[in-house]
Amino acid sequence: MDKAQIIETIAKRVAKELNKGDVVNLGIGLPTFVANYVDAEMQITFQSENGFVGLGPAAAKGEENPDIVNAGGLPVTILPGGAFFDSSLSFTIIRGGHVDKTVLGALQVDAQGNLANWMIPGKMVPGMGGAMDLVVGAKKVIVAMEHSAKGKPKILKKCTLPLTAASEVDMIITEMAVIEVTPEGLVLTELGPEATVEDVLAVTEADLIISEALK
Amino acid sequence: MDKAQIIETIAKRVAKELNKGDVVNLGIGLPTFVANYVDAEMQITFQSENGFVGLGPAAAKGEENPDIVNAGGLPVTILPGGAFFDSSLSFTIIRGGHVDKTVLGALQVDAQGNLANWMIPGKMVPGMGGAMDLVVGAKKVIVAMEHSAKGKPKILKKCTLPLTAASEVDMIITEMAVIEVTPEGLVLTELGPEATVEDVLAVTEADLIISEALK
Amino acid sequence: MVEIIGLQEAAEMVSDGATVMIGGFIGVGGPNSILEALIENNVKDLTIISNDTVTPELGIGKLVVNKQIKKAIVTHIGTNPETGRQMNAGELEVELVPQGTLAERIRAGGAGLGGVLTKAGLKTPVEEGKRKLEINGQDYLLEMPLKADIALLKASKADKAGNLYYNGSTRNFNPVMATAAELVIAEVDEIVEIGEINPNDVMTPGIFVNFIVKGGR
Amino acid sequence: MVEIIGLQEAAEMVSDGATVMIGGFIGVGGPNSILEALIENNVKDLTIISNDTVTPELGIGKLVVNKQIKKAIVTHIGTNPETGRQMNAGELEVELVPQGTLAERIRAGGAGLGGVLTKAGLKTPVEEGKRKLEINGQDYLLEMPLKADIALLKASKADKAGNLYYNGSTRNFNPVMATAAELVIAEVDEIVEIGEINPNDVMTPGIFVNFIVKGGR
Repeated sequence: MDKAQIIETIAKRVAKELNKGDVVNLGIGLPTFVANYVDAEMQITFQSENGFVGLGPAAAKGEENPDIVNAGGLPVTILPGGAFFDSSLSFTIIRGGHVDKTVLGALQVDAQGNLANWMIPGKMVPGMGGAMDLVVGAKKVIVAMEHSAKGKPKILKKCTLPLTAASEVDMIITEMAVIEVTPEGLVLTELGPEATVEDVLAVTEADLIISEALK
Repeated sequence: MDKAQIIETIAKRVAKELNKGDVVNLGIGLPTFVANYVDAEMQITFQSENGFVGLGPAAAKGEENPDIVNAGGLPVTILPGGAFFDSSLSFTIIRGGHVDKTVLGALQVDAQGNLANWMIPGKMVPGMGGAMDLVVGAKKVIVAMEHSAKGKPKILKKCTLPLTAASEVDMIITEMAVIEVTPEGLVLTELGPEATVEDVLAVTEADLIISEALK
Repeated sequence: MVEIIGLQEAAEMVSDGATVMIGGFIGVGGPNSILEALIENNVKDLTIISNDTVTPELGIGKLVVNKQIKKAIVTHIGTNPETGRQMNAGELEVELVPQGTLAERIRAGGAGLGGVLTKAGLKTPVEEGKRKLEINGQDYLLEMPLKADIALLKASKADKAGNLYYNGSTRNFNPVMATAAELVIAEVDEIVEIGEINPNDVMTPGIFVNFIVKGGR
Repeated sequence: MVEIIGLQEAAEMVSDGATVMIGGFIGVGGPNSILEALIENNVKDLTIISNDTVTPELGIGKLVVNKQIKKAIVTHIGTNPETGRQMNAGELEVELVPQGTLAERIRAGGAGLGGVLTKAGLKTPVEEGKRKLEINGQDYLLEMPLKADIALLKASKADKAGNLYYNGSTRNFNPVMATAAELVIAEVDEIVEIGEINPNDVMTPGIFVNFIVKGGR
């Protein structure tokens, strides 16, 4: 799969996890594409942590409103029925459990559902932005990412990078696999369109329980 | 003095304590009358803890708006430049030190600046409403009350009723006296129009330091 | 995904023994039509969280008179003598909370915070049985978050997405309560189309609201 | 009692070494004209409290490039590589704070609360050196209130009483910052007469605002 196919595969599969009426926060980057695969009758409300619900598509060229941007600072739109608010209410929504699903990328995720996605000490320290609040507060945390980084596993026995939060990840969706985080460990429940169980095991450091359906 | 004269005397004297541009919260009852003695050029902003700044006079008969009431539930008006908000912001203003002066009644006040004004155990328990937040949060706390209750002192060595707050009162204004709360104790700084030092001492249980100006 | 329902339907969502947040300040901004329906239903043993118990003739006050309330978590009961009478007679438990603390406890419940650190109530009966923390040399009371099974709110206007708008001093506790209950029902004076409330001016986003009822103003 | 002043006058109120809260989210809703004037003034050693350090070409980002900032308390520096470079070189101290925690710490500063109790940051580098509290069997971090000498805000509209109104997503940190600084200056796109902002729709009451500046949009 090329990059575009990987993104499409992951985003489409994440979209299936959303239920009618959900309030959803999509992280910057790959997770943003999930919105492309959600149809209107699902009545999903996207939350933008810089201060609104009802996040719509990117603004059309020439129709950008400099006062309406997403959490990445890009010009977007607000859908009918949406509402603007300040950072305090935005994180009341996020931390208070009013977001049904948050979808984020990861540098590493591990068998305990630990997530690392905000710094590589000495190399890259962008900061956590709203990620720590989102991961702690959202009812369901979905990590959406490429399965490995140039063949190097990102799904580990134990994260080695500083954590974003401990034991908060519920599900990992990659182009190769859908993995659920359970008290017994990581359970491989689905395979990507071109992947076999062996392919997945080869680029996953953490132990995987193979679900009955895949046996 | 009859009741009306007592109220007028106290309210007028409290009004003199307000500085240009102050944000002021007036308690229910006697303190409410202070507004009558403040002229517009003082640019005083009155805060109403149920949710607005710019509290104006009582609504005229027939012009009551059921959606605009003061903290006593009575129909009032909002002045130009005022703003409505919720209880959370209202008490951010109050607790956060954004009210310059709060004026409240008291059942008892003592030499340490302790205030009791919300309950008489077993007899009367109206509740504290916003008083505990106001007294803790306002920059200056002025107790405005009749000097004694039917001759029984209300300004005591030590409050016997449950406190509203400890050591928060800055000034006591009655029809007989103006008293400042200082680390050295209560200082009698002014006399009411018909009172002598001896009159005040006769109905005050707490020790009073008589200011130089009155000697 | 908000739904418009009737008063009786709304009232039926409140079960015996439920913990109910009720907006309003001495009845202003209170869901008084829903409360009338609750009186008809005669639901019992409620724990209510509200600013006050209004007057004996209105809203929460009538619930008190009708003995439907087991416990009241409020800031003030002075406007309803019946509340004081039942409290003194041991028929009704009353927890008195400073008004700013009540707002923050509800907000903490809705915002996922572990508690509230305030000076209000220090060295008063309010501090009894509570943890105190010294922070930078100053004492603070630790007050616990409040949540409810159901919040009964009143708004001036709702659009069909459930976005709420409050006029004047009716706002009071309604917006914080909208964040802190499992189920949120708003009685409104007016229901308008989506778009008629400017998204800048929405005071409670519709994501917090489950049901809207046209009230009786 | 709000006063309308010029950009340069506003900039002169920021002294060397001041702690400054600055509204905006990657520059949107940021007081970018006042920040330009600060760059001209070349005020030094600022501690800034803000969501982020924008981009090297705009607002706070330019202050970073111009080395006017000693310490930045922010949630994110990824949009401005110069911030990361100065941090790694030891030229600029950066305290990274989860975004919701930053909003609450500022709010606590403005609301007279002793601190914030949150789960965000538990078991991460954010918890280092901080008190943890167990409340009802769950751990929370105690995060300290933030206050500032001066807050530089951006609003879409101000009336002459200083009441502020924010369009779209420009609101972000501006309203909480308005409550937490000794001196509050708002840059605005438009100054209108009193009454032109409905008192229901005021987002920051004028009592919080000391000065208004007509900005450069």
